[in-house]
Amino acid sequence: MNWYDVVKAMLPEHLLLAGMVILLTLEILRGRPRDGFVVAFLALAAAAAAALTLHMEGYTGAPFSGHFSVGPDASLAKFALIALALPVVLISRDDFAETRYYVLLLASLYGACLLVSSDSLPTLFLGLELMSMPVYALVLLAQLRADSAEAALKYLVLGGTATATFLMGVALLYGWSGSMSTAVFAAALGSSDTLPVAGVVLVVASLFLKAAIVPFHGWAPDAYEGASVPVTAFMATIIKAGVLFAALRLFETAPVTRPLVDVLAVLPLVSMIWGNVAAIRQTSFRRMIAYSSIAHAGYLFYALLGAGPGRAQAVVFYVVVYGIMNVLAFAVLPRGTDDERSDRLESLQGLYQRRPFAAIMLGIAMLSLAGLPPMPGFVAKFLVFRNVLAAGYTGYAVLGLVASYLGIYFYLRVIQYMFMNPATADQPAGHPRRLALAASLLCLAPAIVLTFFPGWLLDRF
Amino acid sequence: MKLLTVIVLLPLAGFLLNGLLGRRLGRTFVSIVGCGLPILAFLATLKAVLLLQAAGPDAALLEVAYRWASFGDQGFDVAFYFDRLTAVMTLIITGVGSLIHVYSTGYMKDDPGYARYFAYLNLFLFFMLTLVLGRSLLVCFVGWEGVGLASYLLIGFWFEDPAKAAAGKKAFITNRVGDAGFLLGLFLLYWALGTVNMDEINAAFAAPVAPAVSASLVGVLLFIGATGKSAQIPLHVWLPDAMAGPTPVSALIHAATMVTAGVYLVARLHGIYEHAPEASQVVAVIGVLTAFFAATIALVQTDIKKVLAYSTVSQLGLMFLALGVGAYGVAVFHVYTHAFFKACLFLGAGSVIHALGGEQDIRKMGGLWRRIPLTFGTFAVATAAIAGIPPLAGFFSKDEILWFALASQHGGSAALWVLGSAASLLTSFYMFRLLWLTFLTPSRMSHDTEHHVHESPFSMTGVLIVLAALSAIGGFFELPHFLEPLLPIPAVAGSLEHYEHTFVFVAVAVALLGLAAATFMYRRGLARGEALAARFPRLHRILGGKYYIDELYEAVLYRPLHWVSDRVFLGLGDRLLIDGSLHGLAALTRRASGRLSRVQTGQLQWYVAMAVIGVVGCLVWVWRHG
Amino acid sequence: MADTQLLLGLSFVLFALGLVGVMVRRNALVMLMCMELMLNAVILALVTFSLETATLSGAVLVFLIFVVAAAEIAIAIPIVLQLSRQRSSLDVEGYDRLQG
Amino acid sequence: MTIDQLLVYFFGACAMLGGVLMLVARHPMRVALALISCMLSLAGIYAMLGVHVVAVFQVLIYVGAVMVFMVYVIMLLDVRDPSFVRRYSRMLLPGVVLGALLAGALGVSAVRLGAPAIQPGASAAPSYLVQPFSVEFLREYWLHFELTSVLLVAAVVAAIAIIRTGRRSDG
Amino acid sequence: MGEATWLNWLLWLPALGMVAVTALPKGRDSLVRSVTFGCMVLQFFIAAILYQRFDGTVAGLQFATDVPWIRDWGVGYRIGLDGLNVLLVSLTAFLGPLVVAGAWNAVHKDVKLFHVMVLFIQFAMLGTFLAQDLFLFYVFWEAMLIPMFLIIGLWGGERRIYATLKFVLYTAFGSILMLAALIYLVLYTHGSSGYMTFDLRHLSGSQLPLNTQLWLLSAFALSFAIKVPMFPLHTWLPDAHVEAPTTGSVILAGVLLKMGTYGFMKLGFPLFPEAARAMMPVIMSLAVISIVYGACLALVQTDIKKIIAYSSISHLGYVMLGLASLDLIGIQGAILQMVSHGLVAGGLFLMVGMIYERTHSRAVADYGGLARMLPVFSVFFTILTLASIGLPTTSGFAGEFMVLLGAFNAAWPAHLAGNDLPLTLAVIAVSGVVLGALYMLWLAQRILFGEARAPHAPLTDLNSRETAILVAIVVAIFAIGLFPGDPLAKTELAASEFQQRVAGGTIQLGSAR
Repeated sequence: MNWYDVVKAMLPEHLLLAGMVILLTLEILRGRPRDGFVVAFLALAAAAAAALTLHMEGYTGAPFSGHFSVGPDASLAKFALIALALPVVLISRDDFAETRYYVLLLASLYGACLLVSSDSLPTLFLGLELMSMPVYALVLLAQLRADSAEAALKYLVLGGTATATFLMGVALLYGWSGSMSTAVFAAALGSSDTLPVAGVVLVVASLFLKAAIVPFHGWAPDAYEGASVPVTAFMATIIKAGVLFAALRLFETAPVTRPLVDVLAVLPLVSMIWGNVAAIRQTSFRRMIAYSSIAHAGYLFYALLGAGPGRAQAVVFYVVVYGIMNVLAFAVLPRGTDDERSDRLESLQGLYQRRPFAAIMLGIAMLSLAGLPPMPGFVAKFLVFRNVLAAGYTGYAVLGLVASYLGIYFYLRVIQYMFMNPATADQPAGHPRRLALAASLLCLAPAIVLTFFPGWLLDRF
Repeated sequence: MKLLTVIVLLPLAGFLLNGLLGRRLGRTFVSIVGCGLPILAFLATLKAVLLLQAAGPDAALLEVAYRWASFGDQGFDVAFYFDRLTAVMTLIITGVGSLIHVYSTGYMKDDPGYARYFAYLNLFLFFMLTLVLGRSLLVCFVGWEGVGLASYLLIGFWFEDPAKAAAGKKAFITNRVGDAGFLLGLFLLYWALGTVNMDEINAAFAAPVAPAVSASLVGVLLFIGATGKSAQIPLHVWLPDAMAGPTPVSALIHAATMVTAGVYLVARLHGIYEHAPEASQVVAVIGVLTAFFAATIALVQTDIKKVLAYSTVSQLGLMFLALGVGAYGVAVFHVYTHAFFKACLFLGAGSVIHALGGEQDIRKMGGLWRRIPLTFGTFAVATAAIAGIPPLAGFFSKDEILWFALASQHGGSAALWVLGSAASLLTSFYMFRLLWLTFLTPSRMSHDTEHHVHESPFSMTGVLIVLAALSAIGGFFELPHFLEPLLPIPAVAGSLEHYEHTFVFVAVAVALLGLAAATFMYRRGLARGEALAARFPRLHRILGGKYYIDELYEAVLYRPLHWVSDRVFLGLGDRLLIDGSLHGLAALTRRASGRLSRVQTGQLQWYVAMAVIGVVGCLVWVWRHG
Repeated sequence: MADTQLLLGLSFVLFALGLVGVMVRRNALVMLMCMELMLNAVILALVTFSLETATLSGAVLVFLIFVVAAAEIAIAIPIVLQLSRQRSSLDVEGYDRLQG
Repeated sequence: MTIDQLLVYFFGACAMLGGVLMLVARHPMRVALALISCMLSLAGIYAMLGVHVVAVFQVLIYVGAVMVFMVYVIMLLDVRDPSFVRRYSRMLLPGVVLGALLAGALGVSAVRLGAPAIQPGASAAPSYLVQPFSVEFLREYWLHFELTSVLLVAAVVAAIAIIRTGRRSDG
Repeated sequence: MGEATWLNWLLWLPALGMVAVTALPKGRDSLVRSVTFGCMVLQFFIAAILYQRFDGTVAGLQFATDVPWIRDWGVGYRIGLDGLNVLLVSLTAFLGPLVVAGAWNAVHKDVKLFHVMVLFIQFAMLGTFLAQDLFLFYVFWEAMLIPMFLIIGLWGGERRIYATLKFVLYTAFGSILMLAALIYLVLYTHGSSGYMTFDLRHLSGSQLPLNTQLWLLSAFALSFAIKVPMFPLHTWLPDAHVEAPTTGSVILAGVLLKMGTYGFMKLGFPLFPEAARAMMPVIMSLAVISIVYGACLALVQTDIKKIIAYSSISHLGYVMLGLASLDLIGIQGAILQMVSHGLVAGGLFLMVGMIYERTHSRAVADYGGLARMLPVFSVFFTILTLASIGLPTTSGFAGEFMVLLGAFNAAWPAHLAGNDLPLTLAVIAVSGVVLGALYMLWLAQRILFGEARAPHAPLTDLNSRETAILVAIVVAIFAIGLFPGDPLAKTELAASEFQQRVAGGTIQLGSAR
């Protein structure tokens, strides 16, 4: 065991952990809330920088052979995860002053980073749990809503069920192979035996549940609506990204074969349709985004249909763009004192007149989520469907595209509310906040880069 | 210098000057430009004619202005072509046109749209010259449509009156129907020959190797175009309505020039018709039927201009009769004589209307010969000319038409002759009826009107005199022989060869019979005519209603079109089927959205159950298909 | 000795029983206990497979599951407590304010 | 059939009974007791199979820590809750059916009847004794060991956060 | 400066304009207008220079730029002028300043956003025309939706939200399937040639089996046909036009609709020539149905804008007919007709906007005798009406005539070979000439002639700004109508290449599969 490797390979994680420790120490020592934000932000920034450096260096290392390894791809994914958390932290400041909020956030992020590097199923399991568990608490931390506890319970029970399902799947895979390596999963994909395939199905089902794929999506709309805005942003971006990275880690580059293809295609397809259709009549912004995230989870899992390196490219690019746009949307969302009311879509009416910058940013986010060119969301969608088509699933690709068409309407409806409908009298004033502005600029910059130079990210694979 | 181009462009310059500057620069300027440029064009035409004469009987002047568009090695040139046929037409257009411009300076003196009027008139001349000078059918078509436009503008000149504006629209659209036929013929020719130059078309059809296209089909299609422009059945409906325009316009466009474009076209493309007996037959039959039926309608008209309008339709029918039987030169001859006397008649009518302060109903006229003698004199000469009284111009051309209708080996027949002569008889009758009722019978004018009557200014009467003189002596110019190098005169059936002079007498007799009958009926005024009408009320009503052709079109074409468009296309197609299905899909999606929202019950246990359903379903699926 | 298939069958049945419990029992605490049952079923499967494949990693994972189960309960119980205080009920069917 | 095997069957039957009792018992306390009995039965099985480490920790952690906490909470909340009386949710029938289907589906996929039985203590088998197991655990899996600590810290912070939040929203 | 630089300036000038306008301070509306207008004028001059320097006798792209963009997939920033797009690019650049000038007094709400959107759509339209890369084309193609969505939805009439959603959802649907088809095409080419590229020049070389071609062409055609719009996918157009502000209508009618026909010409037919031949009877039939159907519907409308909107359907039917004829004259005519329709319909919509600004009514029934009240207006309206009808000497005639001539040239051989469908269709198409006159003259007669009446009378006649706009359009109309030779010379080579590629030497027009 090489200690230098242990430190360097896990540097981002270590920095996150250091952040947690410092925060906890501070809480014990002084209990001053303000420090929480600063420390967390610095820890995140350091971790992000570390991940980026590792990626740029092209560092490869496996300090815990067979359990944990780092390559440039993993570092890039970690960088994406941590960097996405930066604006989330920025918009958290006004809602959450407590140190523990940031500790939980960092812990969850730690778990997500673990997923990306895990080489064995126990590591993956721990990463998944470490990522999810703090979020159960985070959902509840939104004291603005009376229903947060309900949302948290729903998330927790379904998450717990998913954990059990995942473990059962791991057990089956383990029973089949006698190994706990993640490679077992990829091997099982090609197997025609029922035991490993059942294991794969159970693992995939648990990932589906964590990523909110129909019919495992029940928790998502309720949890998103019940949680506070920053936590919703966190769930919609980082948790989803983490789950997908976990899936990527499991699937590697192995092709998906016949009976599993249908599982991996039909349920995401149903998700796209379900999410996009159900979102049409929502009146709560967060609930709408929840359904939208259900649909996006569908696209993301669609990307797994394709084989080879294009898979990782598609997933990472999609996750990054989707995450940026979601965070951007939440960053500029006007917030009133009454969370339940300012969450109504109608409160966005006439937003352009009141706060043009916010309206335009939100509009860009919506169009990008809808996947309309020239927004980067289009390139992401393009990548996914290119992979599906390249893998030969023309029918699924066409159906998926048609499903994505269904989603255009409700995104446009948001724009319609903001730009075309007159403002009503009793709307939250929602004055701009500096940190939220910084967060939105933090999202906007990469969005612009990815619009004009998507190759910057794509060529890294 | 490109003489032909100059001839064409002179009136265009007039149009631009008058149209853009006319209102600012005043009436004198407008009059000088408006009349001067057509007169210049006339002079230029004369020069061209001299050049042509020097070049020989079947020579032609050719000027290529520029290439309009090219496709590979083919293309369309804007080129002008001037041979004897063109020369005759151009002279008529610029000559009669100039006269009418001069007349208009008097007639339109007080109209607020004076500049606009002259601009339109010049525009018309421009297009008409393009029509006859154009070498290719395409350039011809430019003029063809253009004169339609000018006609549209001039008919609707007093556009405040919706009826007049509507008449303009009707003229344009009816013409458009014919134009569609013209275009079809043009397309066919271009496909078959790769050219639409008319001289080349004629040559191609005369060539020993026949073009790969049916001459009859082309002939009929082009003739459809001609029926539109020349107001032949079934597209004749627009011409009588076109009298809504100022009277000089009626004289110029709807009597002397534009309406003869169809005749010109057929004569110009005689090469096709010579090889298309079926098409020629169609032309002859349509022509003679038009001549006859229009004449019957003219019998009962009471509007002075309407009578003349139907007479025009009828005369045009006779021209087509001549074309149909292969006597192209004769048809042009009639175009030429008709231009003089019909212009004279219309301008005379204009003078009458001018004198009466706008009154057009002949039942409210009478006894005018004493009050406006100059007008009366010229009108009478022209009436005699159109009726075919020798030795006036109309006599010569009409006589020859009827003769060839009977005797031509290119489709002449007794039936054509009988109908043609009947039309001729009726023409004589209704023209003299007009003359009697307008000028000679005792006055039936209201007191006010009578007080107002005055002779027109010299700018008008002078023109009338010139035209009357031309109507009187124009027939002595043997036009068919002049044109013979271009337009062959058909062979006469052997059995009739020696009876030509006999039929001259028959024709004179017919004209005189008409004169006598009109004199008998209308010498004393309206009474006898009304009595006759009362004896045959149904016939009178049919004639007065112009055979209800307009109503028929309205009922058969326009209303169904409207109904189908409104109810079937818009209501059923657009709204119900297309938009309906789209709205249906949208509603379906919304309902589905509601359903899906209802699945989200908020019940934790149901969510778990959904997940379990998913797991079980996946397991079962994989197991079944594994 | 014992039959692998039988133990595995027991594990599946216990897993299903736990899941059924989550679905059918209205009491939130019972629900949490049923989740524990599911984890126990997984442990049984892992132990069985560890024996069958003669490897240790299954048993190691069991230890991790112990920890995670404890942590999960540690988070779940306060949530349920808070809910029961808010709604003065442990009836999960009543927790349906968020829906649609 | 040896006594060991019989005991395994017996404990298996006990565990199953405990599981079923959890579903039908009315009061949460009874459910907790059923779960405890189920867990103890499973621990028995593990012991019979020779996996003593797991058996011990099953009893220590699960029964000793988790379930005690659970029972404590149940006692804390021992009020007459409607859910004590009406045990079952609307999903009773579909839930049972789905459970049966799931068990069946898993069984069909994974259980091959007639496969060879486990032979614990065979030469290739690893040792489940505490000391060798611990050495192996800490050598090969010390990353996970450390990670569990992070997890537990996070869980503690989460629990505290939830409780604090609840307190504040009350006050 | 290199030649390609000019073209890049042309394309990116509106984008720069967007940035500049965005950077302007709040409330400086007239400054915003001036900057936008200046940008457009500059762009027009660049386009004029490029048009002049474009050499019609040289095959292939001119002023081309080819820079890798997403290297991994072979996507490049590839733009260039060729014979097919040179006229449309010029048209777009020509209409740009007119659109801005036309909206000078019409827009008072959110002026800045409006002009940014106008520049945005200009950018997207030019990009669509210039793109020589399938990916780039698609991006620009779809990018047009967003500004149009806002232009209609923000500054439109009463039912603007319905109309704009209808527009976007209609057009987006077609695009989605096109996306699938284009990815498939690229992947197929990748499979057969071994390297992945979105370069149109390479893609058109791929030999696809007929069945695949048919599927792909159908997907492309759906998207293009919606944009054209062809019957029965046209119902978004009247609503969009009626609800759109003048600017929106002008852009829509002037340029946007040509995207569909351009798409067929640039992508649909040349990429899938065999399928195009096989589908030609269907396309031709739909084109002719559009001609007649549009004209008939225009006949029964009571809203001026709707009449012009339906007339657009009819006129673009001619374009499609010309393209589908696969005859050189027909294709050339189609290109000319696109430009002509852009000018004429654009001009008509501008005029409707001018009168609407004065009276706030678009109902035909509200007007009468404008020729007396607004003589200058009436003159221009008459000229545009006549150009719309296709009177000789106007551009409308040149296009329509050549299209019909081409259709007949193609139809006769088929007729002689025993296939009467093309001939029947061509004859029906000619009847559109009559119908066109019917509805346009009806419109002109109702509003210009008769008893003088209008809401909010007395009205002021056109001011010099409005007159200047219309003079520009009218001059262009007559220039093209009288001297089509010059523009046609620029397109001829490209058109004949198109014809040879699609017709494949032997024209088996209408020969059903």
